[in-house]
Amino acid sequence: MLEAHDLACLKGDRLLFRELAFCLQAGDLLRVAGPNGVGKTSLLRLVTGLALPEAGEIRWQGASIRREREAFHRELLYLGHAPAINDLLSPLENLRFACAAAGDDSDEASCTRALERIGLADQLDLPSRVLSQGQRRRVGLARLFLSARRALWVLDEPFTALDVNAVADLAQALSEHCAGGGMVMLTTHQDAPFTRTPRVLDVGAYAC
Amino acid sequence: MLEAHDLACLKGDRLLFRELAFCLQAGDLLRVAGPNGVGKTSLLRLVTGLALPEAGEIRWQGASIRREREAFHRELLYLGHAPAINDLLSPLENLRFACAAAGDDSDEASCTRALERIGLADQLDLPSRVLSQGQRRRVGLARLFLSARRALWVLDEPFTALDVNAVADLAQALSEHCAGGGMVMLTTHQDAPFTRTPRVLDVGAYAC
Amino acid sequence: MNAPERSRSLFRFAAPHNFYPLAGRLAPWFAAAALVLTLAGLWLGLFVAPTDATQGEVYRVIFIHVPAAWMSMFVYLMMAFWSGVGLVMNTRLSFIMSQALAPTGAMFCFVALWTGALWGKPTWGAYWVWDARLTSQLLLLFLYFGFIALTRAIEDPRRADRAGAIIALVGAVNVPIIYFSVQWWNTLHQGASVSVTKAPSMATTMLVGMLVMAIAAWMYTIAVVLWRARSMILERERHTEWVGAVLEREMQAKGGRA
Amino acid sequence: MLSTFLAVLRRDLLLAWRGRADVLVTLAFFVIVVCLFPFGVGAEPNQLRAIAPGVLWVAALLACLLSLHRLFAQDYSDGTLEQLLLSSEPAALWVTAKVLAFWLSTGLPVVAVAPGLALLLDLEQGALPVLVLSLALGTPILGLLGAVGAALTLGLRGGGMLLALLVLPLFVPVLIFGAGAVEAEMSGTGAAAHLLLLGGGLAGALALAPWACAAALRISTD
Amino acid sequence: MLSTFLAVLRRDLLLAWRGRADVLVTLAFFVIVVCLFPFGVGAEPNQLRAIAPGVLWVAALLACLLSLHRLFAQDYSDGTLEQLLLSSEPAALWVTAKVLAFWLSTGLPVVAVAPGLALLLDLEQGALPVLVLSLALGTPILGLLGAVGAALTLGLRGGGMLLALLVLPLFVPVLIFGAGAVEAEMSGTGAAAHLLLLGGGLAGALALAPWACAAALRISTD
Amino acid sequence: MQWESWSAFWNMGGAAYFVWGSYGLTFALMALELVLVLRRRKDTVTRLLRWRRAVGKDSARGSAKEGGTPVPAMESET
Ligand code: HEM
Ligand SMILES: Nc1ncnc2c1ncn2[C@@H]1O[C@H](COP(=O)(O)OP(=O)(O)OP(=O)(O)O)[C@@H](O)[C@H]1O
Ligand SMILES: Nc1ncnc2c1ncn2[C@@H]1O[C@H](COP(=O)(O)OP(=O)(O)OP(=O)(O)O)[C@@H](O)[C@H]1O
Ligand SMILES: [Mg+2]
Ligand SMILES: [Mg+2]
Repeated sequence: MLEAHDLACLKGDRLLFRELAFCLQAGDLLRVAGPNGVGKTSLLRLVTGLALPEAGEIRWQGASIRREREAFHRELLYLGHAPAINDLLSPLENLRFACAAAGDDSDEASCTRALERIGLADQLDLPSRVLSQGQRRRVGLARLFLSARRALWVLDEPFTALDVNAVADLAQALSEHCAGGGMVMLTTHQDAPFTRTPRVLDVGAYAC
Repeated sequence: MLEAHDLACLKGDRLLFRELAFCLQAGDLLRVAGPNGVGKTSLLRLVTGLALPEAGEIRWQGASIRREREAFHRELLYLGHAPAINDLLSPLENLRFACAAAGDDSDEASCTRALERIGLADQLDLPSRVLSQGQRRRVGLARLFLSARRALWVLDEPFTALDVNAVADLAQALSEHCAGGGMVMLTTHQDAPFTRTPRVLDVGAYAC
Repeated sequence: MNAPERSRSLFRFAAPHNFYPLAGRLAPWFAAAALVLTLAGLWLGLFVAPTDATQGEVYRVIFIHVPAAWMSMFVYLMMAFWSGVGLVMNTRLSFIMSQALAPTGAMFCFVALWTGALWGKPTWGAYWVWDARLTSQLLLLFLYFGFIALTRAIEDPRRADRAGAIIALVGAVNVPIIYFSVQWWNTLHQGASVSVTKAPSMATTMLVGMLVMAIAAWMYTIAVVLWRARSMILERERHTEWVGAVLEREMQAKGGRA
Repeated sequence: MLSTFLAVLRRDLLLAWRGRADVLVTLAFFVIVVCLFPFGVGAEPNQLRAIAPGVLWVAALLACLLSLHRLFAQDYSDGTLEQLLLSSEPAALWVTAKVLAFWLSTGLPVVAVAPGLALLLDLEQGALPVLVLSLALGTPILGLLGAVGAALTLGLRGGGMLLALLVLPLFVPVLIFGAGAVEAEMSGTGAAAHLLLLGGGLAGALALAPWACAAALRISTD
Repeated sequence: MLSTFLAVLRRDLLLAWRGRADVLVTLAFFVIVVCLFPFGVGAEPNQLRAIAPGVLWVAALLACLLSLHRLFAQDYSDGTLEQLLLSSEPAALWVTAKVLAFWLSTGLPVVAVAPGLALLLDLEQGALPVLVLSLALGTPILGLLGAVGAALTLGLRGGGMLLALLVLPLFVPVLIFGAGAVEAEMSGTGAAAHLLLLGGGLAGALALAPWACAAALRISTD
Repeated sequence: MQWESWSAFWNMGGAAYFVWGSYGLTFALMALELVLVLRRRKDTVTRLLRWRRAVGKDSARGSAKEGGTPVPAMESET
């Protein structure tokens, strides 16, 4: 279970939000909503522990994520704006490294399957530099299919640049993860065909 | 009038499309469609003259754009994936430079108005580095409100990262440009509320 | 793709599909000529030419040193020439030629440096001195490396062609400047304490041997460049039908032999 | 025509001012390289004086070289370069503006601090004006030639280093005449000939390099 | 534990191999800087021999320094660094792997070609083994210290140059002992003391720098 | 003929190291270049043959797939 209490985030001299609190249970799909610049990305980075809140605390299974960082990170999958794709490596190499570095064990076959599943069967061995925007995005997202054991997925605008079929496919995968007892927290400005309508956390409501 | 004849585009080993042809009249809104990686961005870059086609020709008002490059570029506004925003400059400075470099004369007041119109009234003087994704996008798009005199707008995924209101607003602006006799050519995977449904050019139909 | 249009033009052999078989037919002849001339040159240089009065036997390095030094400079000029032709006429074959020349030129440049260094140790007492001619040769090697590194680093062949052409031309403009500046720099500093000794009256056998070796180097270069260009053409034109036909034939030839 | 030139010049100078940390750091690099030498070769004054012009010029050249990659890199990656190429003005024009702004923000400061460092290396005072003049004529040439290299290597993997490889052979004549001028002055031969050659080189580079650079930029963004 | 180390090491070596142009070009830079010196200071053999150890060491240091910025830059901008920091292994571990890969792909080649260049500057042959040994001990220290600097300056504006400014003072002792070792050998004093000090420095840097670097990375990605 | 014996020839008046070092490296490099060039041609041919086969196979597989990703082109239309 992920809980956030009384979070505040300060950027420059602007307090983006304060007293923001939410709680995520197994099976929850939470959509962080709000207009551009309201602080969605900032909130997600607080939740992953990559940035520190101005006030408040975030707990994972009851323990502060700052204190139990490693245990928390073992359960966390974060995909931010930057897709973590090296231009010189092929999609397959990128994916294998991403998994190995995160500590997921995954062999070539399962990585290949994940990439084929996400529609990159023909691009397995191209250098990632030449991929189209949507294809780059997909390489990053392929990790989702290899990280089912990680309970918490935090995704920043995962649907960007994806075509309609890919959006539907991804929404499906997210819904399945939740159905399997996982938790998903994401931002997006697009509508996506989730099987269950997600809970919405409107950051604008906590803005100052 | 913009015409393309018999275009082919080769990337590495792969011929993305061939014998692609289309024609854009004053008042047309053309949406280039197709799944990820089909070659939409590549097509747009051919049309702007930034890349050279493997075969075929593009004509503006009857003259090849390679021969009459300067005249064509005076009538063209292209906004690609990269937003052409310098991180150190404020949105206002970025916009003024973009206009000046393109040869549009625009004073501080009109630039400020364009930025306010697009919802950056509070961010006029922040360094662009700290803007959110959607806000960066908007800085680039603000040029649209200062380029009405340019007949042809070519936009690569302009709706990316924008929130719902901004999408509606932009669709409105594009429709107005067309209504005023301009031409718009864009790619997008999202639905946008245009006042008139755009013509669709499916690149997939020309794929090999 | 534009093959038919090109074949109608004046430069019939500038079309890769005409050049490819021509190169294939000519290259072995040049290679054979190179072999024969090299053997003749070696015989002249190592067995016929007399011992040098001042230098003894070391001078026999000259039979490869000088041809290599000449080649390295000619090849750079050829490279720049083809680059210019390519930029002006937009013929792909010109770019291919200039890129096919580069490795051979760099090789000869290195050979000139290496043999010069080995020659310098017994005659000057050091493998290297910062003499004008030596130095400009070293810079020429760097110009070659720059060209090769740039064209290799760019994956898109069209971009690689034209970027390489620009750097080759800029380099060619600079080669004379480099040569004269280096010469001036060196003479300003230390006068004539070191200079490349010229055999006062070169024995005719020596001269002939050197010329024969120089022509052999020419033949070798032409053969190697033609062969290299053939591979490059195949790669570049792999989308065309004529390459398909060529490959078919290759496969049948291989199958036939197997 | 002139408006694009001025817009680009103004913006690049503004950017240099915003990122003045960069400019200071180029300078600091220059200073540090010069100061490293006494550590490397030992602090013998006579030896230092003999190698001073060379060390100063090599350091200035390296400082220039290492800031070259940022001449177009930022504009390339954020798309500004595309936009400039879509402008209807001749590209050689705004390329010149960019190089000018670059020189004003990197070359000029180096020229300005060089005399101070020369004193540190115990260069004789009579040679200082020649040092400054040779740097003032030479560094713009480096900028112009370097711009061509920077344009050609845009977005390539080995970018910065490849750039170094491409342009260093071209920089050698400038280095020879620049350092040569100072040494000629010290040895009493007079530096006029060297300085004239540098001036001629500058004129030539100014006439040719912007066009080559513009062509290279079009190639690199294809 | 070891698996992250190996994964990072393998990937970075693979990347170095893919971008082997980079590696070659670092080398070329080293070679060219060494070759520039004669142009600057004149071609007198005695003078060249006297400054040879210093020039070689300064050039090696610069070559190292200038490739340092790409130690983390790419991973930072494409988000890989964030992902590595989210891994549950201690960061010092994979930092060490990254530095090791970096040294193997830049330091080692420099060490390998140094003797050849030394001959170009007419260094006496007896001093070559000491030169190689001092570089082999010294360049990893440069890599380790430099990694801390690279981590601290990640994503800052003056990046590359600021890095130079930060780490050069730290590099000076390495330079002094490294060039000193060669000079001591040439003057007949014997290089053992210098080399021992370099070895000690390497052990110390290996023990401390990865932790400092890991902390710096966390700060830079905040 | 300049030489009294083969050993005198190989000795080159004491300059064997320099002369044979030059000739040896030169001919080694030329031979290496020749081998590389000829092998490159063979490699190119086999690689292109494999490529064409792969492309051909791909197009069969691709058309079987439902409107999926576009298929690499095999040859141009000339
Ligand atoms: C690394 C060392 C050396 C380099 C890079 C080098 C370079 C060159 C070059 C570029 C040329 C052709 C120049 C021209 O035709 O104008 C040349 C010619 C020649 N070199 Fe060297 N050289 C080196 C060492 C030596 C040494 C040590 C000797 C003999 C003591 C030597 C003797 C000659 C001779 C006799 C020629 C022919 C001169 C002529 O045809 O005018 N070189 N060398
Ligand atoms: N130094 C600063 N001073 C003032 N405001 C700042 C500063 N740094 C960041 N901000 C503001 O903080 C906000 C950052 O928002 P964030 O990136 O979290 O937005 P977001 O909700 O993800 O938006 P988007 O939908 O556009 O991605 C922006 O509005 C930005 O203008
Ligand atoms: N060197 C190459 N070899 C093979 N395929 C390549 C090469 N370079 C690019 N491609 C392919 O060309 C296509 C480029 O497509 P482009 O960027 O135009 O797509 P797009 O239609 O804009 O897609 P998106 O919707 O994802 O933005 C991609 O499918 C890419 O995989
Ligand atoms: Mg955001
Ligand atoms: Mg696209």
